[in-house]
Amino acid sequence: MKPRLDVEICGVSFKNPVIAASGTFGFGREYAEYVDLNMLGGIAVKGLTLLPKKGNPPPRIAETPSGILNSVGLQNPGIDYFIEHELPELLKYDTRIIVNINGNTIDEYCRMAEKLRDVPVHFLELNISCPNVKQGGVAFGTHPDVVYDITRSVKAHAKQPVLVKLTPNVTDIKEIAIAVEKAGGDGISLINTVLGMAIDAKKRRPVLANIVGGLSGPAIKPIALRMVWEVAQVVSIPIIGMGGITTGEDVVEFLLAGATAVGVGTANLISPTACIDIVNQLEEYMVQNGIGDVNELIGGLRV
Amino acid sequence: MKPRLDVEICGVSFKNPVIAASGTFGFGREYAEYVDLNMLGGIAVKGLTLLPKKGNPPPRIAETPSGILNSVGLQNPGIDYFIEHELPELLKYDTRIIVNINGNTIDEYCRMAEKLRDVPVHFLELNISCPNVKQGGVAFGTHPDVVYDITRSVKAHAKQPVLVKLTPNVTDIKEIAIAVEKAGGDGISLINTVLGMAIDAKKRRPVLANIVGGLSGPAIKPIALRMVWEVAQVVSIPIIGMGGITTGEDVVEFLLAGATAVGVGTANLISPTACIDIVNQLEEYMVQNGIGDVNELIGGLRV
Amino acid sequence: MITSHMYKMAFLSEGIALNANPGQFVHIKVPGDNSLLLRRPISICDVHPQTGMVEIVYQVVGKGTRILSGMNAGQVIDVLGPLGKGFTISREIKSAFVVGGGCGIAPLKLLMRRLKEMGVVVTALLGFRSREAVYGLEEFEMLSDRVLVTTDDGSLGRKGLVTQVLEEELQQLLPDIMFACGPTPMLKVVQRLAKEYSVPCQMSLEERMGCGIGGCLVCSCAVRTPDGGFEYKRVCKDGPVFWSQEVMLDEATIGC
Amino acid sequence: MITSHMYKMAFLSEGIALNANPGQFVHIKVPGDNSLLLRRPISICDVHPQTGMVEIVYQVVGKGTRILSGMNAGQVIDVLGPLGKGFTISREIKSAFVVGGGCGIAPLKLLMRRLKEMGVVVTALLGFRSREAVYGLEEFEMLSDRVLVTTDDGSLGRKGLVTQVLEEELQQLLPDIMFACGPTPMLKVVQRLAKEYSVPCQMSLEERMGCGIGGCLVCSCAVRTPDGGFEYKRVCKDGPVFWSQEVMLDEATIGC
Ligand SMILES: Cc1cc2nc3c(=O)[nH]c(=O)nc-3n(C[C@H](O)[C@H](O)[C@H](O)COP(=O)(O)OP(=O)(O)OC[C@H]3O[C@@H](n4cnc5c(N)ncnc54)[C@H](O)[C@@H]3O)c2cc1C
Ligand SMILES: Cc1cc2nc3c(=O)[nH]c(=O)nc-3n(C[C@H](O)[C@H](O)[C@H](O)COP(=O)(O)OP(=O)(O)OC[C@H]3O[C@@H](n4cnc5c(N)ncnc54)[C@H](O)[C@@H]3O)c2cc1C
Ligand SMILES: Cc1cc2nc3c(=O)[nH]c(=O)nc-3n(C[C@H](O)[C@H](O)[C@H](O)COP(=O)(O)O)c2cc1C
Ligand SMILES: Cc1cc2nc3c(=O)[nH]c(=O)nc-3n(C[C@H](O)[C@H](O)[C@H](O)COP(=O)(O)O)c2cc1C
Ligand code: FES
Ligand code: FES
Repeated sequence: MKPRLDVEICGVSFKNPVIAASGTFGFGREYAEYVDLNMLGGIAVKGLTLLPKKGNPPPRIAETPSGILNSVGLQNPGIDYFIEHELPELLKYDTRIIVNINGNTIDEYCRMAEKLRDVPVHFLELNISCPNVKQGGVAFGTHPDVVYDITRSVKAHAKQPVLVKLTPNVTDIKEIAIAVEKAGGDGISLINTVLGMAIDAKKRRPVLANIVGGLSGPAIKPIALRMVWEVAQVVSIPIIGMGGITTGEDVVEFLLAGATAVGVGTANLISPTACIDIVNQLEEYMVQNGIGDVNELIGGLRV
Repeated sequence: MKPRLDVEICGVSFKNPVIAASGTFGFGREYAEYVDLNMLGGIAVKGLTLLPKKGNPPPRIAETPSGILNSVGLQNPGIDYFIEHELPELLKYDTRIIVNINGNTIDEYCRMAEKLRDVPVHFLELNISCPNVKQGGVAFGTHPDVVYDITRSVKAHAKQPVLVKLTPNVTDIKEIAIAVEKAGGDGISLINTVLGMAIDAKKRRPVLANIVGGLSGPAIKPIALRMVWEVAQVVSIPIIGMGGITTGEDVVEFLLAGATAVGVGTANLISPTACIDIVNQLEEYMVQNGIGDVNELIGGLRV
Repeated sequence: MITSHMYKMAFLSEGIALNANPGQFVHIKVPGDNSLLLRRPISICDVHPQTGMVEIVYQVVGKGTRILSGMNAGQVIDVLGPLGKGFTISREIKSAFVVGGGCGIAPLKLLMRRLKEMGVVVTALLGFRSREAVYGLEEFEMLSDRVLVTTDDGSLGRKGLVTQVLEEELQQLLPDIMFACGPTPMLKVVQRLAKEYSVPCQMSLEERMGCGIGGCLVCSCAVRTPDGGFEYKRVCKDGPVFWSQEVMLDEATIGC
Repeated sequence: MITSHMYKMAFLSEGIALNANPGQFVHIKVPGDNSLLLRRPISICDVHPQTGMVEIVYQVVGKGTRILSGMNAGQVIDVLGPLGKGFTISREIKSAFVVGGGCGIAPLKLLMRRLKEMGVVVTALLGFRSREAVYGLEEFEMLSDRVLVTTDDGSLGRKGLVTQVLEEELQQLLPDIMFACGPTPMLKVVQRLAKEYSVPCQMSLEERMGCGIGGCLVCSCAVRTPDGGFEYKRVCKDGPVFWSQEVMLDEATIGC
């Protein structure tokens, strides 16, 4: 018997719990050459801003042990361009679309939410955690009060359910997550990248032009799992867990820790078929372990 | 010409900047079978408490991508036993001795500092960052005010220079470091381990009996480098940088970022000769790059 | 490959071959994949001091052992050892039961060789999952006076658990000592039987390890203290072999 | 190994051999060591569509290329490609200068083969560090009408920089087009000369890459926009070959 892979988040059903994470999958188009996008649970598009954004100077990527650092700095064509030119392409596929939005002010987030009201996307994802922009960005995600305000404000403007994407660079992720829930946020995505730095010992320079960047990939999986676990103990809204997932077993670990779905980021940079490979491995794990429904795994850690 | 490897911290000279990090080198004795302890810059002994401590149940270690998680929980024979039975052995070697102390209350730290007043060790290292103890431990290291208080109180009781070892599990490492400096701390050790978790997908259980543990090893090197760099921008007391160092080039990276010396932890678990291998590689790097004095590297990052 | 999941590997190390005691282990760096940091502890199965050859037998359970099983003759391997405290064999011993389960049988070969050299009468009680998992029987037969095999499914020897046979044997005759190595559930029963029948018993434990040399305190096992409490000892340095009456085998201890 | 630091590797991939354009690259997963996540971009040096053989030439600079250089015949390798936008060769072109420096020479072989097939008169200007770093000269001589070699130390050909010779040649005769690949300092001079002498010029750039297929936006290079500003384009998808007048080569761009 084929196991059931579908999960539900805020009343929206996903064919499987695997979502391409924001910033690592473009607007899907480049990946369509390699995989059938219809097979993905969902796609979180590249982080958008109100106006187009150039991003940071290169080099923007460094390799670290079992991880990578990036400092893209939210390069994107702006939300209007996205709605007009990129989204129509994406809408040809039968998958859930999550629009990752980024602002310098609370007002910018709200204006983007307004622009998306009548657009057929499934979720907004408030990125209040990007470490690569100077203004706003990570600062938003580190104070529970600010997180509460931004979530509440955007909720007042948004038509779609709102996921809030949290930064791991905080002392207590639980209080931030609680603020999201109290403010009416519909779900939590975590984790974004961990602030890090790489140095070229030979050139005696930082590898990244931006000096610091965001660490992602398997190296951060233990941190991500811990945060998903911590947050799952204190909120009841769904969690999209991410950070270092490269295999189906990794997905199982995040679901056990309490995530309802997962994001796959860095793995897409290693192999364009990563998301689909992971879905297949998840199904294989379920068959081998006699699990008929993926929902049985969610929060199923035995402690 | 043999390059100069010696560095000075608070007036104490180290023959080289490589220090075995606390908890990964026992009290040195086990390693003496494999390496000449006289060749180490220094040894930070296993974390001590006022009374003996059992530690956490096993399993206490998990392997993660390019990292490990541990949840030893400060198992140690207590400070009195250390002074009486372990220290005399260590004193046979010509290396700097750093005593890592851990308390449940500020008073406990002070009492340990008192006990060490007339004992010939070179530094106290206040571990206010161990994630594996319930009371105190990491909580101490996350609030600048508490960090200030504990540093100031211990300074009033200590005879030796006091290093404060910081946890990376905070929103802003800079404000914590500034608190140490303001309170009269003599130096900063960073980073301790990053809170993480590993799950066994087959058994559907956490790998560690303690559920969560401290992540160390190459996986966290980018985080450690970033924090050393950030802290070096805001304080002028010396920094002992650590987190994921396994090679001589890694040491160079930490020195460039602003550390005066480094700690080597997890690498000792991989190879008992790690510290010495690293000293040799550092020397080789200096020869190859025409650097006559290791002090030239400290803070020498070109940005 | 000696069974579908068990592999045998031999490597040259004079130091280990000359100095190994039964029950000691080697700590092996997994070659190639730098994302796997930790060494893997594997018991010394047998040594040939003349040639410097060391034999290990291991089960493929995860990434590390999978990579080891793909190594080719001639490759170099980074091994620390011999490590730990092995079995203690006193001169007074005349008869012994050697109890092994599954991959816990590996360290018993060298033990039985030494017992034989010392003229001890040895009964080997070996438990396997099924016929396919059985290995090394001829050697064990050569090295002991009697070999009793059980399999969970009865496909070879007696059907059932090795500890059932052990209990029957203890009812017949009490040896001077017992030595045991195997999964925790087996060790628990052996521990109980040793107590009930008052036979001294040494057992080899497993725990996840870091350094393997006693420095990091991660490989703990609970050992009773005179005051009725317990303390954590290091499996790598104080063990892996402990006296059965001192160790506390609780849920937290992982099996092989 | 073809020089002390340069290695040649050939592998079978019909897809790549049949579809590759000069200037395109392959994205190679480093085998074995899972701590190295990223693929390595390497230019396609030559292809043999009949056999499906693809040739690459690379310098050992770090961990990834070191591991590649230790691979043995018969091993399987995980390669994505052909990727990127290669050199554009229009039918109108009659003469071309091909300028290469150091390991930037690799992608020029297939380019010259195609130019030759189209009957273009090609002058190859190749710069090396020294005689020991020179490779593939015979092939370049077969594939072009004239080969001018420079070495930094004068140990082969002219002493000096390849761009000095380029300037002299431009003073003699202007080709319809120039193609260049090499370290950034070289490209900067080529860019300036192309402008001064008004010769259209395509150059192949390098940047650290993630996905290699245009999805992650890490491999940026600054390209002039009509409004006098610039935008970041993707070296992996919009390049690696760009027109010299559009790219801005600043310090941040890393060389080979
Ligand atoms: C003293 C001692 C002797 C041993 N002798 C043998 C032997 O002779 N033959 C044999 O097949 N196995 C033996 N084991 C178990 C063997 O160490 C593990 O099966 C092996 O480490 C698994 O590695 P892996 O990479 O394949 O598994 P993974 O699960 O990928 O390993 C992940 C981590 O967990 C550790 N680990 C996993 N299982 C165990 C375990 N059972 N015990 C300790 N650490 C574990 C690994 O060492 C590694 O650090 C022994 C263990 C100990 C402690
Ligand atoms: C389009 C393109 C074509 C290339 N063609 C060739 C070629 O034909 N022959 C050749 O020798 N080299 C070529 N390079 C450079 C080659 O990619 C690097 O030398 C190689 O990635 C270094 O890997 P490493 O693991 O040995 O080095 P490390 O320094 O250990 O690599 C660390 C990381 O930095 C990246 N990196 C390091 N140097 C470079 C670089 N110069 N360009 C891009 N990424 C880099 C690596 O890919 C890796 O992600 C090309 C680069 C690009 C972008
Ligand atoms: C190159 C790159 C670009 C990213 N851009 C964004 C972004 O625009 N918005 C966002 O919310 N997260 C962004 N992220 C973070 C990822 O979505 C994800 O949260 C993080 O990388 C952890 O998952 P991973 O380890 O699977 O990559 C980016 C990550 C990478 C590697
Ligand atoms: C097994 C283990 C035990 C540790 N015990 C202590 C300790 O007792 N006191 C302390 O301050 N740090 C302790 N640490 C932290 C290390 O000293 C070091 O700060 C950390 O591991 C980062 O360095 P590394 O990546 O080189 O291991 C321990 C780390 C490990 C791995
Ligand atoms: S493994 Fe380090 S003390 Fe046993
Ligand atoms: S490497 Fe991902 S866009 Fe170029």
